[in-house]
Amino acid sequence: MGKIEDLEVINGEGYQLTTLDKAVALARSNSVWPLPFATSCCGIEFMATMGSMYDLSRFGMERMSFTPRQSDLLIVAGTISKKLGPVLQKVYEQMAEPKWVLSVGACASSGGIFDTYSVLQGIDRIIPVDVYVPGCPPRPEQIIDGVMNIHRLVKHESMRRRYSQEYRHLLSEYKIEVTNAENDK
Amino acid sequence: MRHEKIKTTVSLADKQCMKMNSTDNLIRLSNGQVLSKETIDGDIATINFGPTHPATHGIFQNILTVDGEKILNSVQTVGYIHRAFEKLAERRPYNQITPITDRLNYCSSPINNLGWHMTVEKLLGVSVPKRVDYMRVIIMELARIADHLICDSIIGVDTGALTSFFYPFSEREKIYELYEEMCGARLTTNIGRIGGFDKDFNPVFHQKLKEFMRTFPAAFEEWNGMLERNRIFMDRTRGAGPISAERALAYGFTGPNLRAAGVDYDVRVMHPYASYEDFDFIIPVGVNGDTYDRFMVRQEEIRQSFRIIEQAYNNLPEGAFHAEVPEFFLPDKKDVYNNMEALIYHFKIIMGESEVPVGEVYHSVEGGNGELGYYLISDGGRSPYRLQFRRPCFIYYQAYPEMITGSNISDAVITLSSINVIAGELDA
Amino acid sequence: MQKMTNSELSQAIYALFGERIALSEELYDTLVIEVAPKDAYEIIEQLKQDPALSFNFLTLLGGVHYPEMEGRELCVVYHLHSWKNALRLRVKAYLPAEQPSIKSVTSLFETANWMERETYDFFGINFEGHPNLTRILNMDEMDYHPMLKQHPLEDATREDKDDRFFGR
Amino acid sequence: MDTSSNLNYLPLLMQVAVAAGFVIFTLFATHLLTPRVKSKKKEENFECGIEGQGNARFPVSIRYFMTAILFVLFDVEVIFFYPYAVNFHELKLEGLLAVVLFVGFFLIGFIYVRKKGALEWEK
Repeated sequence: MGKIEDLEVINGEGYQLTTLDKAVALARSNSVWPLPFATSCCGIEFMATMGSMYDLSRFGMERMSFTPRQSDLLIVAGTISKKLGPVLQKVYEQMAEPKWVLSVGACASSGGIFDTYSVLQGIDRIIPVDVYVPGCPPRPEQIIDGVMNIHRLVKHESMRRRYSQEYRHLLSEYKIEVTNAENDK
Repeated sequence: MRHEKIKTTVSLADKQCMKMNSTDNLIRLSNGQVLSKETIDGDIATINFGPTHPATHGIFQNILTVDGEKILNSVQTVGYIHRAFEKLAERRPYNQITPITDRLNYCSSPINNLGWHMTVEKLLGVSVPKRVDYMRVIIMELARIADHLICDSIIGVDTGALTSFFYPFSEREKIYELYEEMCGARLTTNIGRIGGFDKDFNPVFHQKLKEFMRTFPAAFEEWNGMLERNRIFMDRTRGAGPISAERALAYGFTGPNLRAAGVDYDVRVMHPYASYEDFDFIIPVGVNGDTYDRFMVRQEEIRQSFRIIEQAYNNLPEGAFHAEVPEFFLPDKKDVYNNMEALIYHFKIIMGESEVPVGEVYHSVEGGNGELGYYLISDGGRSPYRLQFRRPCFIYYQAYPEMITGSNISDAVITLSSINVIAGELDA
Repeated sequence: MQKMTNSELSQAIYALFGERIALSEELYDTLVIEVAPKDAYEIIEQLKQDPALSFNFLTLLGGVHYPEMEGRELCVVYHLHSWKNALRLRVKAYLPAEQPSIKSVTSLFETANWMERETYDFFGINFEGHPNLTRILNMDEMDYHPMLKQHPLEDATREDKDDRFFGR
Repeated sequence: MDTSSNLNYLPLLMQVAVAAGFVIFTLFATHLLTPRVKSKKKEENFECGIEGQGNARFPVSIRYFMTAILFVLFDVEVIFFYPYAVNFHELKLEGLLAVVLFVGFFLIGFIYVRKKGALEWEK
């Protein structure tokens, strides 16, 4: 959870001083809008995670958005075949920055037990992935732990990261050619 | 005078749509755009009911040609999560194919597992003791309840009743706990072994099953009462995506979708397996095969499955929980250390080298969506020579364009969730 | 009415088709008949229309690849099911590997449409008269038919599982 | 003009300032805070993941527009009931007459629309 204590803050009586970076990052980490790219068995386990028993919306993930335009976190749950590769790439590229990718399940992370001619052996071949959740399918607690890792990433990300050199290098590695210059707004 | 026909710049969807059956009404414009006649003279739109879409609950694609809200034609593309199950099954030994089968219809995976075990038992010519049959019936009927719970709650979600998703899901979690007691997994269960079960029902399973049987009817009726006589739900679902009995038969429908169209075909009754003939249960049959009938047939089947579980649990016979199938059933550790055959069998099972007689067999069970069949050809080697799955979702999803042509887009959404197409089973 | 047994069924089929049935045997309580590919269509049509047999339901249609059998490498298997007599029948038609083609039964059973497309996708068997014989499960750009025995299971372009480490 | 009258407009002014201020602040804040990474594929419209075909600017069927505009019409009509409902007693009979007349015109319009079949969805 977004505890205030572990940010470098100056605590006064009834107020806190922190950098804008930290405040915005904290706000973002508690209101991530996921895009559930649920294809197969992990999708049903993701439904169980959203169900009332494990309830992902306790962590600010209430609103599932199925358009990449309004989502920050791409949750890829299930097998991605080669036929689905371009679709996933397009959905990822059309998401607004800053964006994160959570790869749920062995199939999404590495092709899982389906080492066959038609399955993409892991989605990190076509899109950069931030957190991998092992399991086939992972239990809802594991998925929530993956989401917690994403929240930790979001909370400690500086606002300059998306303009940094290595992020641009990462994008070019995945053949995403960026058209705007280094840091024009 | 109808407003003057404006030259629309709409072009058809991508090459899948070009494969519409009547290619004679395509006109190629000067700028290379290909238009169908209707597009030019009417306000025909092409909407992509595509891979990532909240309403498809899975990964398949429909290119709908739409006039306003009315659907004129739908071109389907499937195979987006084709994982080559049949090729994979030719590489794995027999007892390792069970984890593949429970990823076919992952909403009710125990039915797939036990169906596969029965197929191999039929090939081996093994007859299992009565207790195993009753245990199998209990687990398969639990899986059927779980499958129908998901399908009917998704129909509720698509007609706007999101709470109708949360109520049955808590029941489904109880069924998950029962599976966990039996095999440790929630969804992809890999339950049982060829020839029976690896362990008997432990006391926690008995206690949880009794608890489930005590609380489930009330919780189910409460959820059912929300939807069944709900005015909005009935108006939305009655008459949505109808299919007649003849067309359903021609399209190879089986299971709840066929029974909703009025044909009472059920594999458990026509070819009883796992001693289903000992239980009495009725086969609910619909009248006009629309979404409301499919919903009601599934609700009634949940009640019938519950009755079967009660009968099976109340007179669960004593006896061994597995048959004498040494080449597939792991001997106990003390046998493995003491006598030679058990050690050899132990080694063979772990290395997957157990011999299987040559032959071919077709066995089918009543899955969550219809007749789930296994056509197994074995040449005696360590893995099947050819294993073909009869996947009900793949077979009846062909009828989807015919069911939605002429209806609105919102009807198409409910029809899709009411026929309960599971992507994993569709493109195995 | 009394349900028909397998033996009565085989006699009825012999009476109906006689020599066109190459082989008929009973495997695990299901009657299996082998027919020549060119007259598979009429046999299935007659089986469907015959009032006494009435095989009105095509349960499954699929292909099998036997690379070692000369001239009969590819086999198309039809599983018919007669609900009147609760009997199953398996009709097999063997095709050579060069130009495997057989008449499509889509006009008899709508359900055969996708099953034939899948068999074409997996084995390359051409079904004449099929409305839209294209690949259904695999990518359209795939050039080979994956279920044939000579093709490997794994994807040829993967480089993560280095054969040296897996002892292959 | 005595000052007391425009004093009690102050809260209204503050209310408007806060509302407008919030809108402008969020617009500019998001513009400043979010990083911008543009790419060609991102500019294309989203067609459920596959390549888009044609463009979306085409004449949508008239029924959508008809339903929307009729809703706006009758929704605005309802707004006039609020002031009437507040001072319902002072306006006595002629007030009631005016409102009935007002609603009557709309009713005639509604009946005409029903007869013309503008609200039927299927042709």
